[in-house]
Amino acid sequence: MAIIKSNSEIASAIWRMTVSGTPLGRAGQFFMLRVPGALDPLLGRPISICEIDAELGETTFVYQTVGRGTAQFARLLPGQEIEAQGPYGNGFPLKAGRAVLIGGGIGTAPMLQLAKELHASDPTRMIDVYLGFREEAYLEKSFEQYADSVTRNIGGYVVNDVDFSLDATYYACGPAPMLRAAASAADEASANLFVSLEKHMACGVGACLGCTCQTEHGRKRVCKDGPVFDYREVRDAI
Amino acid sequence: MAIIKSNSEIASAIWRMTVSGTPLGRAGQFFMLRVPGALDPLLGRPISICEIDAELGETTFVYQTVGRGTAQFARLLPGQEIEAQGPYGNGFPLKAGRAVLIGGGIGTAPMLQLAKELHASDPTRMIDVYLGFREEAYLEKSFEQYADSVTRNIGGYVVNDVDFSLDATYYACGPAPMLRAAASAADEASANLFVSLEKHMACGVGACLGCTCQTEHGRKRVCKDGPVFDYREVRDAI
Amino acid sequence: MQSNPLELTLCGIFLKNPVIAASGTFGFGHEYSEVMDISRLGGISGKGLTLNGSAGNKGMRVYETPSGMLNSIGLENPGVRHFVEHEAAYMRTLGPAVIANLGGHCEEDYLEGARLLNNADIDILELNISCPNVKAGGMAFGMLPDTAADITKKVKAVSKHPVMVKLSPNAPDLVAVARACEGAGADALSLVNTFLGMAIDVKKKRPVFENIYAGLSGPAILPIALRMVHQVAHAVNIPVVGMGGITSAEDALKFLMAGAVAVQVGTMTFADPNAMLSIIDGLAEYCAQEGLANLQEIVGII
Amino acid sequence: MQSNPLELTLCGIFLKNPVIAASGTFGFGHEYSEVMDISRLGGISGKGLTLNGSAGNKGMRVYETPSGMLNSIGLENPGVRHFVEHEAAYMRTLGPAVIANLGGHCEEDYLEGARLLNNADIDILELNISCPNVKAGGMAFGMLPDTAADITKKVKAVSKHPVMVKLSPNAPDLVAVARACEGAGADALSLVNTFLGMAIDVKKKRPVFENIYAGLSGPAILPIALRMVHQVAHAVNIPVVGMGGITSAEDALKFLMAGAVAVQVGTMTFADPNAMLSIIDGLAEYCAQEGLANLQEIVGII
Ligand SMILES: Cc1cc2nc3c(=O)[nH]c(=O)nc-3n(C[C@H](O)[C@H](O)[C@H](O)COP(=O)(O)OP(=O)(O)OC[C@H]3O[C@@H](n4cnc5c(N)ncnc54)[C@H](O)[C@@H]3O)c2cc1C
Ligand SMILES: Cc1cc2nc3c(=O)[nH]c(=O)nc-3n(C[C@H](O)[C@H](O)[C@H](O)COP(=O)(O)OP(=O)(O)OC[C@H]3O[C@@H](n4cnc5c(N)ncnc54)[C@H](O)[C@@H]3O)c2cc1C
Ligand SMILES: Cc1cc2nc3c(=O)[nH]c(=O)nc-3n(C[C@H](O)[C@H](O)[C@H](O)COP(=O)(O)O)c2cc1C
Ligand SMILES: Cc1cc2nc3c(=O)[nH]c(=O)nc-3n(C[C@H](O)[C@H](O)[C@H](O)COP(=O)(O)O)c2cc1C
Ligand code: FES
Ligand code: FES
Repeated sequence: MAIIKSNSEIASAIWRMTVSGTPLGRAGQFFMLRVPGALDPLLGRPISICEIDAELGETTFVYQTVGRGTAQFARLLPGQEIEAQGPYGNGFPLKAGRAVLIGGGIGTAPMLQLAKELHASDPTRMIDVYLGFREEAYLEKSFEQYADSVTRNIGGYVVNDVDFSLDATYYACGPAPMLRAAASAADEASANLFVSLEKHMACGVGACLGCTCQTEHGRKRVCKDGPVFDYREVRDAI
Repeated sequence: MAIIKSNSEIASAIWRMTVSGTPLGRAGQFFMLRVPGALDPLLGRPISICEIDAELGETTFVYQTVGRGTAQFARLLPGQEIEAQGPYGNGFPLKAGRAVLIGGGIGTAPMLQLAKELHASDPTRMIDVYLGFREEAYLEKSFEQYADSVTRNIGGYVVNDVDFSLDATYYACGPAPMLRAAASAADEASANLFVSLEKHMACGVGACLGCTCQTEHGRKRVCKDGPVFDYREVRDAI
Repeated sequence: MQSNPLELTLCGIFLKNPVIAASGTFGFGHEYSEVMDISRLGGISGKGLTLNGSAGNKGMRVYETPSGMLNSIGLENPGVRHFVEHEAAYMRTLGPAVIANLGGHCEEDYLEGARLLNNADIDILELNISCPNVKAGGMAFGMLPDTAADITKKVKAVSKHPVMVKLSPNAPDLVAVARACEGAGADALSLVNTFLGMAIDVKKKRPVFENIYAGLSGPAILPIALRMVHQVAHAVNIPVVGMGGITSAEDALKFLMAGAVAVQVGTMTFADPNAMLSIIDGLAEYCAQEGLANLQEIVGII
Repeated sequence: MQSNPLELTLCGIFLKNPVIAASGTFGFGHEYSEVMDISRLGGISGKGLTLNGSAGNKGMRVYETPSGMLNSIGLENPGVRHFVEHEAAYMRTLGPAVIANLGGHCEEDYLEGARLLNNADIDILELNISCPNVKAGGMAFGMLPDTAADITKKVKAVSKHPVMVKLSPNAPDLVAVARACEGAGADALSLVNTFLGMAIDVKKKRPVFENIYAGLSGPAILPIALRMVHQVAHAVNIPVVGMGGITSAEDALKFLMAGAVAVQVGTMTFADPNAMLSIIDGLAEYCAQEGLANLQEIVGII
């Protein structure tokens, strides 16, 4: 059981929650979060790791209140418990060299820990971050400590801002249309792109087959074999 | 929607919660308490008014954690919301003259507000309070400001401590065996006794007929026509 | 003048909106009139009546289950005569359409009850052949197409009110029962009544209910009820009133899209007395957002 | 030496406790073996197999409902051959009794699947004639007593393993189906599979699932499942394995008291991977508290 350290709204309907008492994961992995005891909402909600503070043993999530489960998270106060099962999923591969991170909306969240890990693993590496928001930016400042550039787009298409012709690894997380646009751009430029996919999940560990998708290498489970895939493998599933 | 002002454990598995923002009721009435939003637990839990602070507009409940609903209440923190529908039920009649209050276990809770009201309506009136607990006493001190005597019984039969031959009105709330003992004693002494009954409830307002009982005057609903009855009326239902 | 996009006609009766208090969860209106504005409802279906009234079942009567509840009220009610003399006129003053829910233990009960109700100023007779909590009759009439059709036909023959037959989700072949009732002249169908369920008190090593089984309602059953309403609405040409676990305007829209012209709300009212009013508000908002002249446009679109 | 009060024999197979992972919710054990001590389970029923395997259904596959979930996996599985060659031996290493769950689209699928499974080191064949999510076959075999008995008899004739038939709560007359399977030689029965339900995406004005209907499981269905297990256990003389919404030791005890010799747990494992271990601990505590030499003493006491 994790203990909530802080939980507050950082932008309209966007909340940041920090918890202690969970194992630490890595960028791109997620936890199934669940309010303890209640049978409704019943299932955990997959929420990505946004930032890990290994020293304090704390994990931060940033989540958007879209339905009953996330609305319930927003009512929790520091000191209360939350069930955090995980970390689950494969996480982002930390490829050597330059990195370009693209986050759309709440897809920004996992990019922060990714930036942190990329920077930590090689502080000399170039990191460019592109963030797209519909109306209001968040988390942007936090990227500055790790990134060489942070470009923000509000109301437009963030993928259009990105130069895919660099000798770099591209990482993207965001809504499906954004990922599809990134995939097309990567195709054209023959870029290396990793995407983090979203599917409705029940178990989060690969047992229920609720989140499978068709890939180049047969059916895969987004929760267990992903959520991060080389975009070429999952082109039809995006 | 009520706002929780405080919520803490005052004895083992016994919690006191103070809320603001509900209409004020009177002794013997109850609220249906419910954690907002969740569909499970679904129904409100009937919890008696333990104390009203009319000036602050606050109502205090004292509840025992026995199942999922009350366990969930115990996890709430000050500042959070709780749905409090009510006040429902008839409440205790404030009869003139001497009063003897008998509370068993968590049945002690409604007796406190009753003592307060009896005292306020006639500060010269004699009030004797008898409280029975299985292992650990609570709320006892709070009675002292209103009562002329407070007698406590731990582990025994509180009804045995009471002299039913006084020229007084007797009020009792507690587990069924205690109420039955009080009824027998009242029979023998021809005493006037009001009892507060408990039944599983769904609506709390008299609509579902989930809590009806057979009385001398036909079927009555504990939530709406009670929970307080002249014991003679509900002898077979105790 | 702008017309009200929520209004509809059900069995020739005007309803100002499609939200009806479900039978057995709203008494005859007295109790909730003290805690909410019940005049805003589209209709009220009164507590299930039996010819001679009943004290209902002994023992535990309501028991919460995950997102639902079991009840074994057993049709506690003051009898049809009392209703005709004392309750019907009161219900008429409230504003919403008045629906009398009639149960019975045998055919003659139903028919005599229906005859007596001819003397009451009600809008619709809801023929309850689906109560799982009474020993004789009740659900038994609703289990098979033949018996359901038979009682429907006979009640139709004596009743001057439109007859809406309330179906049981426990029927082996619900669609066949629905079609049979339609064939027998039912003016409308309502579904679902409660699902036969069970609770056990592990500490006492005993069933919670004296009748062992009881009726399950509430949000827990919504997915099954919605499927049944969808099946039935697609199988008959008379109006269907849907219910089972509705908690919100969104839930109500699901039933409408599945083919119900109106909905009833029961258990959720216990949890939140204002739930039906929120649903009505939500439906009005939906019409405004979607630019619907009348909500009935979405009925059965799925 | 103190014997283990939780142990039992099911179809001649030793189970160290009556808690079995439900088919389709536990894969073949790999995944949960990484997050919990699965060796402690009484048994594991593997993902439903079909002769040639399947990619399962398109579109949305899981959808939460109040205290429950709908699934439309559609028996995605690697096929019986793959199971026999790659999974059965692995499952044997885990410790719990090994149950293979076999679905099918037609009779020959079932029979060939059963024949192939004769080559696998499994303890029990769970004959799944109750999957609501496949178009051909699946639940169709479990709806009527005759078809259920027929396939049971034929599978029994070819299988060398004990056959436990998994029943559908959607059968019009579940008790008749149960009796028919018993008559056809079933060694045990398991129930319930999921209830046919429906979800609608109001925003998209579309059913959530491509198959329109899907299967409801989880705590929401417990009261109905418990009633069905009680009915079936009282109607047959072969062992019954009960399931449907079990979340806790107390829930498991309800099913045992209602007549099930063992239970399966599905959906709750998704919500809390450790739920089955807590249930096993709770059952052991119960035996200690109640002074039961063996938990089976309470089976069917209600
Ligand atoms: C791997 C992964 C990582 C995610 N990381 C984050 C994150 O860091 N921050 C964040 O805000 N959101 C994230 N999401 C999306 C988040 O899981 C959903 O927004 C959330 O489950 C919605 O729950 P709800 O009860 O509020 O909404 P409801 O719509 O009421 O949920 C009903 C059901 O649908 C499921 N569901 C609804 N939307 C989604 C969705 N987009 N993806 C998966 N399941 C969904 C819920 O889990 C639940 O079972 C992630 C999703 C995945 C798959
Ligand atoms: C008029 C009235 C006043 C009450 N006042 C108080 C009070 O001031 N303090 C207090 O601690 N308790 C009080 N109770 C009892 C309290 O309502 C129950 O303990 C509580 O509902 C248990 O809920 P649960 O979810 O924790 O338990 P669970 O056992 O999980 O509840 C399951 C269901 O059973 C019902 N239930 C269980 N026990 C009771 C019971 N004894 N009476 C009625 N329903 C029950 C619940 O409401 C719920 O619907 C009162 C009961 C009534 C009828
Ligand atoms: C306490 C209770 C009493 C009920 N009594 C009746 C009744 O008298 N007649 C009837 O037709 N249905 C009765 N029902 C069934 C409801 O009208 C409704 O069909 C069912 O509860 C499903 O709707 P819901 O999930 O919104 O509650 C009763 C339900 C409950 C919970
Ligand atoms: C995602 C999912 C997949 C399932 N797949 C199968 C299956 O392959 N074979 C089968 O017999 N039952 C299957 N079931 C049904 C379960 O085994 C079980 O009968 C049902 O879920 C009720 O139990 P529960 O409420 O504990 O989940 C599945 C259930 C779920 C939720
Ligand atoms: S969520 Fe269960 S397999 Fe992915
Ligand atoms: S709780 Fe509904 S009538 Fe009393």
